Amino acid sequence: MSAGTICRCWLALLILLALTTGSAFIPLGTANLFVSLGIAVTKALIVLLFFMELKTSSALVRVFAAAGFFWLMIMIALTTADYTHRTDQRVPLDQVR
Amino acid sequence: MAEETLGFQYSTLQQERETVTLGMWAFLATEVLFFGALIAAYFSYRIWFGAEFIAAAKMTKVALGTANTAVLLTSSACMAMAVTTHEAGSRRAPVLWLTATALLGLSFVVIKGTEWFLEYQEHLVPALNFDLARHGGVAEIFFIFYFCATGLHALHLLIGICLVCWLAFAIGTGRLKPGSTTRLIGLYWHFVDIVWIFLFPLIYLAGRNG
Amino acid sequence: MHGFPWWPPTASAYATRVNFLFSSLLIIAALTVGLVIFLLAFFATKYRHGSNAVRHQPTKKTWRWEVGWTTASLLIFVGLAVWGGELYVHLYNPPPNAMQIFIVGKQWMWKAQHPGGQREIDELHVPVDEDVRLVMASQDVIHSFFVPALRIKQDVVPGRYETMWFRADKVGRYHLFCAEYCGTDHAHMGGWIYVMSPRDFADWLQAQGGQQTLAAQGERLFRSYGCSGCHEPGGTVRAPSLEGVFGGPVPLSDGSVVTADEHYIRDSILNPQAQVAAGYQPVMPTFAGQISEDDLAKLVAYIESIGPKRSGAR
Amino acid sequence: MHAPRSQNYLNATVGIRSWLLTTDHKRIALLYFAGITFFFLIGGIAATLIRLELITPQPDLGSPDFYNRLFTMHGIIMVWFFLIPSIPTTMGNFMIPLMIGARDLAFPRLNLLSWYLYIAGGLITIAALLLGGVDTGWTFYEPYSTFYATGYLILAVFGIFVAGFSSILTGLNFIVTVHKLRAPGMTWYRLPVFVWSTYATSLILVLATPVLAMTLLMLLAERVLHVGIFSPQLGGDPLLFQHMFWFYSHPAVYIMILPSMGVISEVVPCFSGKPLFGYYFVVWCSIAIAAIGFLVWGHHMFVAGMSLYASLAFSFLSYLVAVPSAIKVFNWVATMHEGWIRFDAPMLYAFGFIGLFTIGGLTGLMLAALAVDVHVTDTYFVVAHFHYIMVGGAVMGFFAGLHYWWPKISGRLYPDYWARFAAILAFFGFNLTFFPQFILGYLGMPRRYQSYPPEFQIWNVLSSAGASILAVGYALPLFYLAWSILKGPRASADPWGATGLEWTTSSPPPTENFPKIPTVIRPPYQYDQGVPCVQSKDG
Repeated sequence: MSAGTICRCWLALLILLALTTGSAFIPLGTANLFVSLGIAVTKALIVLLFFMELKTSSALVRVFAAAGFFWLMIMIALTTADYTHRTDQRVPLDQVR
Repeated sequence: MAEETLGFQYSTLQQERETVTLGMWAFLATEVLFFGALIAAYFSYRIWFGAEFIAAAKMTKVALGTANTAVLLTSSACMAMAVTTHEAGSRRAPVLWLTATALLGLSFVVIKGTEWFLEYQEHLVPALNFDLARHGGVAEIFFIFYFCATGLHALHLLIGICLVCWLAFAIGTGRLKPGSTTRLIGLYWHFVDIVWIFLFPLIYLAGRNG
Repeated sequence: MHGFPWWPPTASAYATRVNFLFSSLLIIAALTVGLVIFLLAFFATKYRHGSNAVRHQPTKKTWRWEVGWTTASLLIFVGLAVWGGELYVHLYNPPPNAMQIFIVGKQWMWKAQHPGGQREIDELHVPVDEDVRLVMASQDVIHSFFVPALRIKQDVVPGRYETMWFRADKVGRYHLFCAEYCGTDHAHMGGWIYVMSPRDFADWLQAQGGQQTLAAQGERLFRSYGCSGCHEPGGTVRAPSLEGVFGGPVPLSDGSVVTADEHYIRDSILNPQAQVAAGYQPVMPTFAGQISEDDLAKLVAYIESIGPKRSGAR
Repeated sequence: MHAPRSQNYLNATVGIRSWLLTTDHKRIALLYFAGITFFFLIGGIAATLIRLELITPQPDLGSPDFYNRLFTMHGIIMVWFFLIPSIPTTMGNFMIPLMIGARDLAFPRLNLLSWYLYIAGGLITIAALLLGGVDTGWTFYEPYSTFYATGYLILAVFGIFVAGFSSILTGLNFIVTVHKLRAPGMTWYRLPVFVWSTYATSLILVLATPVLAMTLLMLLAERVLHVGIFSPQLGGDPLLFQHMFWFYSHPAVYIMILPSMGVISEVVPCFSGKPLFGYYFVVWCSIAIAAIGFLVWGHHMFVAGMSLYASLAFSFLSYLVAVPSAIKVFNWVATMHEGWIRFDAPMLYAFGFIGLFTIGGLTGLMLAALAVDVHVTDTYFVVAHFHYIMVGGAVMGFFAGLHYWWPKISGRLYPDYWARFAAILAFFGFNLTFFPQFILGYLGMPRRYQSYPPEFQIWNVLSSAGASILAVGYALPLFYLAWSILKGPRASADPWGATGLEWTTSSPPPTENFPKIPTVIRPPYQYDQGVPCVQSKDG
């Protein structure tokens, strides 16, 4: 990996950081979450592909790198699927302290 | 992690190199799920509590958080430079880049500590001095998540700083020839960076839009 | 000893349907186990080492068998999932005019409050052939309200209401258990459900003495906690009137709409800032920590009683 | 170079240091054997006391708190310190390098570290249990575990946390080893099914255990700091704890059963003298079980207050995961068709496994049917079901593997007569112990009850009687295997006439496993008319 690539990646990361922080203050409703998560995924991809050299790694290493994220998606998707469909309401129990 | 002597269970250096790389990635997959469990809990509660939970996130220090993100991203770039220059056979350059990485890592911890201190002054630390009457229970849950996530991340970063310092020392004294070790520690460092990349929008940017 | 009991009493139409599903599953399971054991025994005998049974060359086309039994299992399994799910959905759709009983679980007892204000502990008296809906809360840890004869069970999670309904169709005395481990006397947290004929039930209600109805007790609390100061006409602070609210939609200040059910009423008492009715200020203080589960149930019953008239007898 | 027969991994070096500091996967496997046996004994003693207590409807042996501590101890020890490490760390550790033609695992020192973490975690947990015990049950449900439980919960949970890292490192080691250290010619489809299923197990170990670690950390934070994360005092949701706990603990069931399925897939072809029927299907079913196993955890929460739609989805997914298990059973049975079946002890255990696992799996289907689950969940029906899987399945598989590979591990033969007797005894004892519990469950007897209504007594008495037979069945191997080490006849390299690389090296194997790394030329399980064809050639 050349010093130039690293430098370009670094600049891209900082620009994305500025973008994500800026976008957070624009009122877009729930879209804000998805914008900021989208930018986070982009940043993570830059780090993964270039800094962590996945771009030049074997397919096997890439599968290993993806596996953790894939299983995490399963966990988040199925857990939140429960919460988005709950019909009852949350109520605090009597304050213990 | 011997560099020049081949482990008896391997037949080629290439095989050893690929094996340890794979091992590191498998370890990182574990770490993804470790932090991921916390993030899954975050999303569940974000849905469960709705606006109250997001409102609590507004009490975090977005300016310090953004600065810290920049610091950590820069440290990752330095780490990448260290790996590249070390593999090119240089001895001085990687030591300098590693020193920069460690210093940036340390400044991240210092900024983080400042944030924690400010939050302490605002009575936002659960179990220590959280002002339940002022901020409410949901905010306390958010801050429990916040301290768990940033605390564990800082712990990982401290381990990383120790590894980087050791690495700089070993390369500087000439005990470590170019090989897998630098790359593996680099992978770990970048991973800690990625965790922060995801924690940043979830902690600092939630609820800034209104 | 009590002989060999092998089937629990069945005291509702729903329980009969569960029996039918379970029996069908049993038959499928028994057939499958029988087939596997028969094949094992048959092969083990016929093809034992040293027997001179004919062996052909190894079969090459194994995939036909594989596709066959994969498809067969898949189809049967999907059918069973749909069947089990259909019955389960039934549990989540209580009939509209069920008699409503509040249940509070605590370490280690079940407390019940009837609409007429009658209270009992570790026992529950209900009339036969009438829909009964239980609204359950826990004061401490997770408990689970389990009546084997009715084939129903529901965990009671602290911090919210859980509901469950049944319609017993056989007079008798049935076990009531706590099925979720809850500490030292978990095994003793239970008692009996008495399913009674309408007349016996009326007598029993009578014998419990002339308490005020649950709603009337709730009304008294409504005044003693000061709710009426704001929520009734002429109050010092502008707050929504609660008459006719129950069961209907409530527009909230954040634009969403919720149904004013038990959950919402309870939530609004304990955590009023969370869901503020549209057009009102979030000025109501929280009552968390000041009202017990028993009193909450009474308040909910009162607000329900001043809701729109429910059709039919309660 | 011809090493003398007596030179092998057991006597290559001597002294306690040479064992405690060894990096040889075979010696580490033996260290694990010692640990596993110890914890199985402790868990077994707890089980014995539980069954003794339940003979009568009243409390007999002690207070309710004593009983609560007893079943908690039984669960914690058996799940985390026996079942989860049982086959992978012992037979997996010993056999994987031998079966793939490698000299060791990829990271031998990490392997030793895993053992120390396992022992450290185990001792910490035992200490907690001896100091005063834990009364939460092995599931640690919130909010009971944080604000209501008494006892040494923090210490016990910390011990499990430490042992979790042992699991992760073991899984990581296996995955990397299988990927990178296979002998020349050992393609993926020439791997024995045991290697495949241990690989699938390792995937779960690596991907699920960290979630448990985080869940336990949050539990500890909650208990130590007295703040509510999952408990409702601040508005938290106890069900989130259950989600996170079962995301690990349901796949953990597959951690227990998959390696056993692998063992059975070795034993059945060997003693049928036939190739495994549907090798590709069995292999991919292992992977499918590991993958789909992550999607079904919600079936532990059908009555817990989860949303209706989540319940329906989880029920459907639970049926899906049963398909690959069913396929495996059919394939094992089909393997015996037109075989040359021998009835040595490992095969008897395999017969037992297939029967008991089938019953366990089918009752699992009943539990996945939502309306039935509402009635029988948290009753003895569930207890019986998971014992059929974990004891009838996993432990039977453990003994099948132990008897199958014992000559390779120890270099000695055991008395086959006694081994068959123990297998049959364990099978009958097991069924007598756990079948009555299905009936108890449908009758409505809840689990974790020290005292129960008197009409349930007869089935409990039968169950306890069966447990005493089962105990004898499990204790017998201890004696005749110990005898075989001292007095047993020496084993040849391949006493069963089995294929597989592990049988091409001497018994016990030399420290470096193979004098020369073999080249593999055939798929596994190449038997012709009951006689093995050679799977590899030297050089």
